[in-house]
Amino acid sequence: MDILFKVLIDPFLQMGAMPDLFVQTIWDGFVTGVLYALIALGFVLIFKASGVFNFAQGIMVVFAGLTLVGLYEMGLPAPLALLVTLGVMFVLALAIERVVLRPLVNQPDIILFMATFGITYFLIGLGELIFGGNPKQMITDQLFLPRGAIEVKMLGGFVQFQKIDIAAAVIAVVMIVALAVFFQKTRIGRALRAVADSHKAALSVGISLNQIWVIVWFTAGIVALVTGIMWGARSDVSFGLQVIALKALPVLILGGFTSVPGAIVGGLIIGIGEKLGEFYWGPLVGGGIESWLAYCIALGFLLFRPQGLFGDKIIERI
Amino acid sequence: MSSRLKGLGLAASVLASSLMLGAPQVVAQESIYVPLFTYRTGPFAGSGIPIADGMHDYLQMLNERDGGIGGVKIALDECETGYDTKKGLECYDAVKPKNPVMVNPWSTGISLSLIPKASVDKIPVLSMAYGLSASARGDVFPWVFNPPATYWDGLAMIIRYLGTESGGLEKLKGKKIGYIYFDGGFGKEPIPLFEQMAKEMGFELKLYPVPPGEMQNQSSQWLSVRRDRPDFMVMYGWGAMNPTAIKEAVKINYPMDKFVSIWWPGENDINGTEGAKGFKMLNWHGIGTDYPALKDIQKLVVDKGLSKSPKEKVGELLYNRGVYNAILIAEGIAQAQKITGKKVVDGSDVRRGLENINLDEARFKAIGLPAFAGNLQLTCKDHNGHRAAFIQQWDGAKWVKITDFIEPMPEKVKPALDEAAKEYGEKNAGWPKRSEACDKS
Amino acid sequence: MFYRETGQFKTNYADDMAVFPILQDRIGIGLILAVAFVLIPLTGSNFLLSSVMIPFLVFSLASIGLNILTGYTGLISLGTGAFMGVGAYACYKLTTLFPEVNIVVWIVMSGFVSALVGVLFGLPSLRIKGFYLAVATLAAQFFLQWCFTRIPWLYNYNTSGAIEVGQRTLFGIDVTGAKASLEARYMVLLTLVTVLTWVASNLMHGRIGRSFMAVRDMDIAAELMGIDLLKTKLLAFAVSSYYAGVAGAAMMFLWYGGGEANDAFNINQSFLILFMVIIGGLGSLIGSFFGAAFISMLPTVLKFGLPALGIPLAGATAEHLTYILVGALIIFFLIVEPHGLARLWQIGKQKLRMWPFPY
Amino acid sequence: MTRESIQKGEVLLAVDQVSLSFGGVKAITDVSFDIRKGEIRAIIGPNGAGKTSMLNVINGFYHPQQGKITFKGQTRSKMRPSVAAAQGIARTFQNVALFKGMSTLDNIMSGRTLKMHSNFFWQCLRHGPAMDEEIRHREFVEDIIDFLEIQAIRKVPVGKLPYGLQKRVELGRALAMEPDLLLLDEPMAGMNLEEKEDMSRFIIDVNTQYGTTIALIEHDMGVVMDLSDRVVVLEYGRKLADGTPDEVKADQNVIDAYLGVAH
Repeated sequence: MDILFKVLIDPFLQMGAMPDLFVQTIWDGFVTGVLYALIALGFVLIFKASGVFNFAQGIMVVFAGLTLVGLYEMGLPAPLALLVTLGVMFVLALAIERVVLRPLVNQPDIILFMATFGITYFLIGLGELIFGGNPKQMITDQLFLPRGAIEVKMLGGFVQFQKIDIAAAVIAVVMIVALAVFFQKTRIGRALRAVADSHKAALSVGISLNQIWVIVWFTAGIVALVTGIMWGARSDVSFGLQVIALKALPVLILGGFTSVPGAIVGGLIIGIGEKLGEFYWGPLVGGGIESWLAYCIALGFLLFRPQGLFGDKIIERI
Repeated sequence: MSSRLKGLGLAASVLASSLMLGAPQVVAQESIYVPLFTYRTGPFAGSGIPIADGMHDYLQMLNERDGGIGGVKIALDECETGYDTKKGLECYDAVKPKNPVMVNPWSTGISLSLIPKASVDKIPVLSMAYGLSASARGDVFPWVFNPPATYWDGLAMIIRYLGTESGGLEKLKGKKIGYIYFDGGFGKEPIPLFEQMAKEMGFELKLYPVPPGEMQNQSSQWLSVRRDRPDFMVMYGWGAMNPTAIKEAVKINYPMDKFVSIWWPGENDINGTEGAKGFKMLNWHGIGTDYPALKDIQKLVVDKGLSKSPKEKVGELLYNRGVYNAILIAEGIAQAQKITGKKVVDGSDVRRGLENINLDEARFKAIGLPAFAGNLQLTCKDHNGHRAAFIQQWDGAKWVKITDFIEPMPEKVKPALDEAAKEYGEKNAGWPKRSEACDKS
Repeated sequence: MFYRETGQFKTNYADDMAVFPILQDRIGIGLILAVAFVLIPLTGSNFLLSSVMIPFLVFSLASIGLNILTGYTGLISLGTGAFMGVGAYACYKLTTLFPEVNIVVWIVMSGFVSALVGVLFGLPSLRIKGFYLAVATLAAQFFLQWCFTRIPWLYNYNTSGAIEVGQRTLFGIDVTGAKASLEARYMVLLTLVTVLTWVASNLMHGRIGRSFMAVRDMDIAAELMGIDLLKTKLLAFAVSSYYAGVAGAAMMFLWYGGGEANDAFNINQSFLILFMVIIGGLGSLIGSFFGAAFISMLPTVLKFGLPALGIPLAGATAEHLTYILVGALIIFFLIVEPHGLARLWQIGKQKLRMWPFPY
Repeated sequence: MTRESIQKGEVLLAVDQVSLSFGGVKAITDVSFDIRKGEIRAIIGPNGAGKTSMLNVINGFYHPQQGKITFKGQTRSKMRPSVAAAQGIARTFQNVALFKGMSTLDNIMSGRTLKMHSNFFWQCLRHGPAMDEEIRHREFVEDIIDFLEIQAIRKVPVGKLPYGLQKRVELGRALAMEPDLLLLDEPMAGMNLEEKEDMSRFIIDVNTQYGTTIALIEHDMGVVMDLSDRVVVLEYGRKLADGTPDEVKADQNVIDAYLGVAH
């Protein structure tokens, strides 16, 4: 009975007893979720347009952040460093298209997946070789990102909103809106959607797949850079972030590999879910459950909806 | 098709070259081979790089200034472990045939795997203030050294300090102490002692484990801290865990002067974090370059481009930690030369040398590091010294020493050590009794 | 010109169904076994044994396991590392609880514990497919790894959470513990790998292997032919995890010799083994060996081989270059031959068979 | 229940008022017909008439919302495909569903899976009972290979075979199950005249030599009318007509809806 009480009732009592902490937990989960969603977003873009399960998205986040800070440390002014980093991400997209995707076109999914492992290794080595392996401080001030926190007194306590977290949420929203506009309104965006629906059909109306791939990978690179800046500002830019980037995977299975809204909603569910879980239920089993809770939440969802939250129901045909 | 065959050819040549590894070259006889296991890559590189530079530069400086130790050059060799046990073992196997006089694993994980091998291979393991705490017992672990203090000593010193802060150890009763730790071997080791002290002194212990993959995602741990409001926070962290924890602590407005860490954070981990002023940590050696030996390093090594370290990093906390490690290496070798009368010593000699380390004020002065650290004397029974350390505080730009040396609590630590050493022998069935004779010193 | 099957007629089905129907292949296998069992332990350096051969054998075993699941049955798993861990901890518990039973027996038995856990985490595979399943297996990876730290019973309440490998003997010779010679450990491991490879080959050539492949190639058709999908997939998880478990136990007891175990079975390990399987060749046992050789030896060879060849590289730079090179080689091999090194090997044999004619 | 209990000419399988829909789309509406032991039964109809869905219902792959299936006297509404297979229903597929990574021999051998029982232990050793069994079934499979005249491609991976041969291998795989009821989904689609003649010959031979009951979907009316004993016609998921080829040909509904339209 005692166990049942601790699992089923006590956490909710705690939530009620300290509502400010509850709000804080939700907010922290929300921000973490936004960042997971951003990583997942870059992934979804690539999966939609080129069918590649891009394992390298996580390392692209680190690589982009590292390049930015590294260039700044080498003496470039921040705006210039940002520009050059964008250039680097573009070159990266170009190189990936030319060296990896083009020769591997029409290969089975798992081979392309494997190739992105190759990219991951390559980028780890390259990033550390050029910029060194030590964690770096994100140049938040130079990028005009706010620091400090807003404390709101409420519910008999206080809730703290880090300005950088608010900025992260705002930037994420802006970016998602921008991407949506880009997809809906521009010629390239329409072409992208066409490619996502059917490669062959897109080819037949004269859309260049190679161009599309470069654009998509570059877009994913920009998303990675933004994610890298935001996460870097929260902790540090280091290769340790790579493991956190794996959290984008449960987000993806929750939201579906091809759904942008799915990535966002999935990110929020995972982010908030794991924070609540760790905070209220973690202590019951000794803590640290955050490392696997996200995957189990996703697994639970999958058992009921194997196609993800936003995927279409699969009708098997033969 | 031809490109396929090229691929095959490449694979074949790679395989062929792997077989050539059969015979690693033997280092010239007239030198002492000292391999340094370092990690300049991976998630812990931030801590690993300054340490690696410190160790390397000091020994290199001895080579440049004195022509080595006792007139014999030190053959320095770095092996990259990435803080990964598998790579560490690989490094060990690679250096073993070259007759190293000791190994410095620089990872608790690697140390744990090397401890059983040390006595068989006759290569001493020097795990400076990390590794297995129980290996302080020289009679059980003749080949393993972990001076100047164990993690248990570290904990005891922190608790003693928290006691002084609260106005006496007995005042800790009823207080709440939080322990945020790296959820691996190193962070977990102090827990039993911590729990025991909690029971004896009557304080409440709250555990906040940080899983290795979540080092940079600690907001839930710190939210829990905010909920539990511990009177003090104790941290055993490493790598990217440290800066993240400091940032998160600032975020929840945790009073930084109540936040005490074991000796592993460095300047990099805290520099630039607004609000981190007041953070405290344990340390046992000097910082800065105000020592003749460090000046020599700058002049003879760094300025000559023999170091990988940027000049401004020389003298930083973790750099000097590396230097301290190198001093132990050098002292071990020097003592071995003195005892055996040989110039080129081997692993067995250096084991004896390490057991006879006696770094007193005079000796520190003689090696150009006056008052760099407290005295350290090792014996064949005591491979650790259980030396005192002091608390230093971050003033926003640098570390400031704020206490004298704080003695650990041998009466608490020793029984735990004995128990652990006994258990180790039992679990590792067939653990050999010490057969190495003790030197009279 | 020596590689010809001309004149080797099969007069009964048993001969025709042999794993190596061609005489030259059988001679080749004999030679490889002779080198592995006799030449290497007699002449190989310690470094070759400890840092090249033993890791290679452990990883070969693990990749055979994953290949059975991913290559033969078409289920991608990212939890191999954790299943290896289950084997290691099971073996540790078993040998501390029953120290009188021979350690080799426990290494072999510990695989069954891992198989059981594998079946448990394989249950979702009926409903979840492809990459979705791969991500679901990550749940196994992280959950099990968490158990390895959070359940002190597993590591006998050791304060560091380390596995402590005591001294155990086989026929009076030390095979684990500090005093066990490299040669003894190598021979035990090699024997294990040889026997288990033979068993895997038997399984894959028979009814069970065919039903695995049927599920992989066309699961619906397989089901309509009477192959029970759930049973088959779970069996694949069981067999695969068994191999992973034995590999994990062997890794801790015959290679690492104890230490901080949970970190050794982390997510990177799972990825590495998946690399091995894909680079080596999905659905090919020999490919598992190629893949293990490629991924486990390559970094070692680059790190220690290049300096030995006179190319001076400092530790960290070498490490970075190794990463770059391994990444580039993965992509290179995928482009050259997406079906893995095993396919290259086959093509090579085919050429030899035709030689001197191009086709 | 046993094989002998149903005599030639008796009802082997009865479909009783079956309806199937996906979401709101009705694939089959209230269809009933039967298949008698020993006959060749054709199911025809225009594209989208629900023919393949009907086969999927029969072997348990789709679960109809309404209606019953009676096979060998046992009535069921829902069942797993593997159970249907165990009861003696085999089939081929509209788009070849062979195991592409396996050889012809292994593909056909996999049809024997249900008949192989040696335990896991012997499978691991591949000796003793496991090997005996393997050889026994290999002999059976070799007979099928001879029958279908595909000796030359025994060890070729089926992915590399031309379409016509793949269809033949697929038939072989279904035959290896020694089914009581063989469902053929467009066995001659995409074949040239010669291949069609071969396939027709095999179908008739299977029916006469082994006495296997066959239900087939086919678009080639000439083939259907020549081969089959009885024909059922579906349109938009409903049954339009049922009878001998001659009866169906004469049915006005069928002529209007189907045969009248050039196919």
